[in-house]
Amino acid sequence: AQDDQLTVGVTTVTLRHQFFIDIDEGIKEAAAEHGVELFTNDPNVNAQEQVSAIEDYMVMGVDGLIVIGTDPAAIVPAVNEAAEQMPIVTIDMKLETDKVDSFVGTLNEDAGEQLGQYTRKYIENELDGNAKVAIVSWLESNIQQQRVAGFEKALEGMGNVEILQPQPGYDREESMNTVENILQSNPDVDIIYSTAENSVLGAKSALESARAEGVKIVGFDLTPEAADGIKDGRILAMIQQQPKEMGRRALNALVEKINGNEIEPLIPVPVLLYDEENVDEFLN
Amino acid sequence: MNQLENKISFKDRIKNFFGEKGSAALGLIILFVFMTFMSDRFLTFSNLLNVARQASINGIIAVGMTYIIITKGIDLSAGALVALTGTVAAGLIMNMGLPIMIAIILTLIVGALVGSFTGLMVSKQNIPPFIVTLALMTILRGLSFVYTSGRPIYVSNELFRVIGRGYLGPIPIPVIIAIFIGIIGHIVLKKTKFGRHIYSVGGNEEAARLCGVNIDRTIIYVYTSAGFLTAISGIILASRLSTGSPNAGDGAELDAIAAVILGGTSFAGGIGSVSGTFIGVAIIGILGNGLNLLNVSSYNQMMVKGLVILLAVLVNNIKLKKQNISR
Amino acid sequence: MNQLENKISFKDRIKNFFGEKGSAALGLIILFVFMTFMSDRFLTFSNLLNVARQASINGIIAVGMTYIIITKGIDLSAGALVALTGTVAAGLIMNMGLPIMIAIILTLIVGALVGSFTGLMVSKQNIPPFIVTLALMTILRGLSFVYTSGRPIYVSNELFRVIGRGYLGPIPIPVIIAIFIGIIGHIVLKKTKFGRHIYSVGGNEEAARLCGVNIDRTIIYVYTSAGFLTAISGIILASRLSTGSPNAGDGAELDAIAAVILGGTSFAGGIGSVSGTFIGVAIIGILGNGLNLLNVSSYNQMMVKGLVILLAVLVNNIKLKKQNISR
Amino acid sequence: MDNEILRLEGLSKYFPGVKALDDISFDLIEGEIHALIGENGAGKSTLIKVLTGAYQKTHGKVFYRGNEVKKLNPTKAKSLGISAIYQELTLFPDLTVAQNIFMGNEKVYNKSNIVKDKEMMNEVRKIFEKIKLDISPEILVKNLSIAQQQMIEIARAISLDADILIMDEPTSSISNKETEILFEIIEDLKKQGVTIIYISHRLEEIFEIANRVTVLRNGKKIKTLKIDEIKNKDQLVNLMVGKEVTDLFPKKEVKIGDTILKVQNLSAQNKFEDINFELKKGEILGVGGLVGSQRTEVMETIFGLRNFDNGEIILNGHKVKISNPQNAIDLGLGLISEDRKGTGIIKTMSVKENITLPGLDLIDRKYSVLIDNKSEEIAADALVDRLNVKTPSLRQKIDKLSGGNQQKAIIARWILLAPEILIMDEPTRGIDVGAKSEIYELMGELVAKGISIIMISSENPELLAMSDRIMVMREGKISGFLEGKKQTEENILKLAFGGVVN
Ligand SMILES: Nc1ncnc2c1ncn2[C@@H]1O[C@H](COP(=O)(O)OP(=O)(O)OP(=O)(O)O)[C@@H](O)[C@H]1O
Ligand SMILES: Nc1ncnc2c1ncn2[C@@H]1O[C@H](COP(=O)(O)OP(=O)(O)OP(=O)(O)O)[C@@H](O)[C@H]1O
Ligand SMILES: O[C@@H]1[C@H](O)[C@H](O)CO[C@H]1O
Ligand SMILES: [Mg+2]
Ligand SMILES: [Mg+2]
Repeated sequence: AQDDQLTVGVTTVTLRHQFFIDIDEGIKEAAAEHGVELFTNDPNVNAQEQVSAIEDYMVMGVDGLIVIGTDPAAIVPAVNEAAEQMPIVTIDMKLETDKVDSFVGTLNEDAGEQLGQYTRKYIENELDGNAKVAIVSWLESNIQQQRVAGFEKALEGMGNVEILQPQPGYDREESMNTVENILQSNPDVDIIYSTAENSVLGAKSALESARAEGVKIVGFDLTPEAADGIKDGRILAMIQQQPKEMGRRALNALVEKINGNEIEPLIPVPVLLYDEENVDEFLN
Repeated sequence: MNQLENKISFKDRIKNFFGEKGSAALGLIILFVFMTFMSDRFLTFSNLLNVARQASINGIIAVGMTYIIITKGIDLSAGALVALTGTVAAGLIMNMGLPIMIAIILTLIVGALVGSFTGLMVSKQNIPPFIVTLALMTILRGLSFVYTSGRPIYVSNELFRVIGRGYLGPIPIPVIIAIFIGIIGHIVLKKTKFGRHIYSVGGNEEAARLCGVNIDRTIIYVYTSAGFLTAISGIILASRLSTGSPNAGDGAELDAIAAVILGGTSFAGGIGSVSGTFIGVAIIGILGNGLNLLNVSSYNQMMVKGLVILLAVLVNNIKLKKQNISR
Repeated sequence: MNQLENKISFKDRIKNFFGEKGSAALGLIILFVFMTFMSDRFLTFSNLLNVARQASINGIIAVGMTYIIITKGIDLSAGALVALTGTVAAGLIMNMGLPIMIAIILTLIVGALVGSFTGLMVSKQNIPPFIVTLALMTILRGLSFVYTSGRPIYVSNELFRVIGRGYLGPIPIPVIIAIFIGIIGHIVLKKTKFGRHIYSVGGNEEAARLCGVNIDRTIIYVYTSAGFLTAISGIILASRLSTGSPNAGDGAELDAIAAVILGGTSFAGGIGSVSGTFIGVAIIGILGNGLNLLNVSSYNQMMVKGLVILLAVLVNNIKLKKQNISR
Repeated sequence: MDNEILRLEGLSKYFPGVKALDDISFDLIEGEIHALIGENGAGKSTLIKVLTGAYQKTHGKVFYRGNEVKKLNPTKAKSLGISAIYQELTLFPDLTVAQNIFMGNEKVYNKSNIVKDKEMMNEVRKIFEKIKLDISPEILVKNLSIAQQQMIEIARAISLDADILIMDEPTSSISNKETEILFEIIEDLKKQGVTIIYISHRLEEIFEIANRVTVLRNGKKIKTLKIDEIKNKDQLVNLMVGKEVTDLFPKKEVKIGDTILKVQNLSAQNKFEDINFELKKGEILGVGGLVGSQRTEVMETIFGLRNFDNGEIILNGHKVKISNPQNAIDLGLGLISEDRKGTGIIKTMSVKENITLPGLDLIDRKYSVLIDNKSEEIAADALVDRLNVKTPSLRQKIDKLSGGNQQKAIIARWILLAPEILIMDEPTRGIDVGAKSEIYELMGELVAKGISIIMISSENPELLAMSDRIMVMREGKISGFLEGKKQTEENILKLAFGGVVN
């Protein structure tokens, strides 16, 4: 790299999920536009490795850092230390520190609540206020916990709605097995709330192979496959985040900051709620 | 003398049965009865088929794992190979447009080749299988990600979906495949020269060599078969999910190993059976199903799973101790 | 004749050295030279200390893992115990308001107790360590999640943070702790009765029993020490992260095992050394740091990591083969 | 009055299906050398394992100096001053000689856990000097030969300063020279007041050192005799077997045919060089020499287990390449190894499976791939019968048999294959007289059928009686052949020690 070229270190959560791959692509695109040299680290959900990566970046002396947190607290000391040397922008997960320069991303509890409100209306209008709701999530992640919390908040006070204990669903297979089993234990389940991409798709596979027609899915992270699901009525509604956009905005903001300009501490990237009304917009 | 012989060999048989897999059977029965009491949804035809279908993928991998562990080996790369073969199958069908059968055959070959590579490293290079497959675990996973650029490959082909989702009469096709493989796996182990050689390699490699057993070849064949079987699982899973995902099969090796050991196969080598393994597979399958049926919360599920495995082996050991004179 | 004696024992020593860890040392040197050429950021004092600090947690766990593997055991629960002890320490300080020293001592006791439980299961109950610790892996992880309700516990206490983030002169405190533990671990293994008994249990358990070695006690002590050391790692990590996180330490056991085996300790038991293990720890540490410095893409990192481990063991074996008579 | 140090009353030990010890009463007098003899499987090793706490007794009482010992385990036994050299080696291959000798008994700085390596090393050197053993205490045990390892076991037992020392077939894998040294040691120990239980199948040894002899048969005690009450070997044999045994070496004359195997200039670096010999059809070629003379290595090389640098192997006039045992077996060779536990039995397998392993291709198949159970059982059963292997069933795990019966099962393995050449390395090691004569008889039958045998043996009487020719090795070279009248014990020793026979 030439001396005048900016270098930016990125440490993501994992590059094994579509969502983060999309963020990564957004970052890359924006970096190319700015002529920034990128370093990318994938700790695969391990906070300790993420801390090591941040330390490595400090040793390397990069000009700025993008952090997509693996843990809202655990990486804070390393982030704070790095913040003394360079500007930092975080994406997706809000960290428990005020030392970073900006957060770019979804407000997950709000988004969960938004989807919950949608679901609430569906229950009131279509199911006469009676419903059994199952949740498939990966509660080891703080973000997924927020989505569950927001959703449950929206359904609060509905007397005839039973919400089952959240059941595990990290990858597609586990989610599929979980939903198949839920269908066995609660054949009368009406709605399955899947809090992320893999749990949505796993639930969809399970419903398809069990031919459970009445059960509807709501969830996060629209993919073309999930959009198909909306079209054929299995999926009621999806929250779509804009991961690529997050990546672009984060890098843009970071470059601004490195160049000495002020940036907003909170750059929310709005989520979109898709249902059968507007899903074609996504597909186009 | 003849009487003595009969008496002993009967007692012997009982002991062998209980020692190796009897208590796994006992564990299974306890779990089964417990679940029947706890949930009225458990003991239904449709739920049992559901469990069987979910367990089938583990069952198929566990047959190969049984062979491997009898030879004192281990395979930590099985889960990653599930991902690799699943994505390869999906890629061949969707990106290359190959006919299903050709895609499947090529995928099985990939599985077998990976297995024989492992076998080569273990036998000819004499590297501990734990290390070879630990390394392969990340290599194969990495390959799957590189191959798919991290994006799952969605398979729209209806014929392909039948493998994982179809039925023959009331029985899910994966269950039929798993049972078929279980039976073949059992016969090969107990009734063929290859099977005898597997036991001999695990029991005393040096003595087996002296008896003209080709140790290296036996080990290579064992891992090759295991790779082949894992590829079958990879294809079934991809079909079940209609997707070849580089994340698939995460932790599948641990489930398979747990099933094999629960079933009475020993890490010390030379001892084990496919029938025992299937009991272990059933335990693990029912456990997962049961925890969902009972609506146990996510964090508690982790603890319960571990505890049940520990208990199952403990029950096993208490029985063993009683029979053992001393040690 | 005295000459012959000396000759053999000298040759023996060389052979031992190369056989067990010499080639790991060779691998380390190659990696080191390679990295120095590839990145001018690698060979700086600050980066080397950085690597050492990152490797220290693995190093401490790996000392206990070395003991365990010498006795033919394995510990898959180390990573989960890192999480449990980290969250317990954080909880005792933040939720219970205990003084740091008390919290640390209690946490170390928790680690040792978990270890002795493992040891009891392995020795008195005779359950394969792979199974005991596989079960414990999910049990302990589940416990950490239940204990924290899934929320990491942030530790604001400055004194506590010093353990993982402080320095003594230019040297990070975790590095000092790791080196200290490495030296003690080495001495205990090579120069004490306990160490001798560890080798004997792994080398020939039956013979050790007949020699009057208390097998069960040795095994229990080994796992207890390992649990204790893992708790130290858990505390250091929690301090480094200022957080007790139930997700911490994920996969830590695999890194430790890889380091131990790279360092020439054998799964077959009875062979191994702490010094070899530290070479393995260094290889793994430099590898992780190097791949980041060289900006190798995520998917390729997986493959490279696996390949390097495989290569390191292969190099080892080629050397070994040359010395061997045949096979 | 003699001081009784140990007494057993009504001692029994049952294994599933086997009464290994049945109501044994036995007493041991301080300072005596008490020999324990009996056929293979009579219960000798079991008895001593009960005494050292390695096995728990089923019934009966053990008294030490008049007091009953309730819970006997290895630690307890050690504290009573009981130590043992077991029939199976109990060493740690990856530890040094010194570490092995002091295992479980390490010298430490007062009460600490830190070991005094230097001191232990010196101690070992002293012991080795006493027993004329020339091995470095720092060498790893895995680099020693079986015989050397056996000597390490002996050294360890001595180092314990035991009051009661039990030796289970200590001489079965060492040479005459070493046996002599051992006997000197035993005499020394006796003078120091140590009580010794001595187990051996070599009856002449018993007359040489024992004060009293106890005979076991089928787990029962038959008799205890003072040595001067015994008239001759035959009397002991009759007590052991329960019937008259005559003709210990029943070899019949067999017509010797043409050369079948020719080994030319075989050399392997640092092992052996210039090995040249021939083997004829129907011949028994004995191979003698001191332990460490590389007899085993030469034969293992011929069998494809080891690499060599130079030389040729010519079989039936054709030069052959044998790179692994599979090749050797295909060419009609068989090898019974000297290390029964290490390279002989497969302990996780049954007697039947152990017998048929190399010969599975000779067993009938169903659907051309499945091993036919019946046919396998018939084959194994016939051999068990023929060799008189004592086992409760064909399905018994082989490690549950006594040492001698394991050996017979291993021999059965090769007989099933009907090889042209059978290499037998110490074939009667640890085998009782009855079984020995059965094995000799069998060897006679085999050669009568035209099979050729190479027999490595450290027992000269056996070599002399069975061999048509004797090849003697010394330090990796052939030092000579003995034929006809030249076959004498003296000549074997001469060649073994580097002398010349003319
Ligand atoms: N662990 C065991 N389990 C079952 N049976 C056993 C076991 N150990 C020994 N036996 C049986 O007990 C009997 C006595 O065996 P033991 O080894 O004491 O004989 P031995 O007199 O030492 O014979 P040898 O001269 O062949 O060494 C045999 O029938 C043997 O098969
Ligand atoms: N002085 C020595 N020091 C170390 N190792 C030795 C020594 N002498 C021999 N050995 C080892 O012992 C082995 C010799 O084999 P072994 O004693 O089995 O020969 P053998 O002639 O077959 O004797 P045996 O009659 O016991 O079978 C070799 O592996 C060699 O490395
Ligand atoms: O916001 C992201 C995505 O929704 C992803 O699918 C799972 O992890 C969360 O952090
Ligand atoms: Mg015996
Ligand atoms: Mg020999």
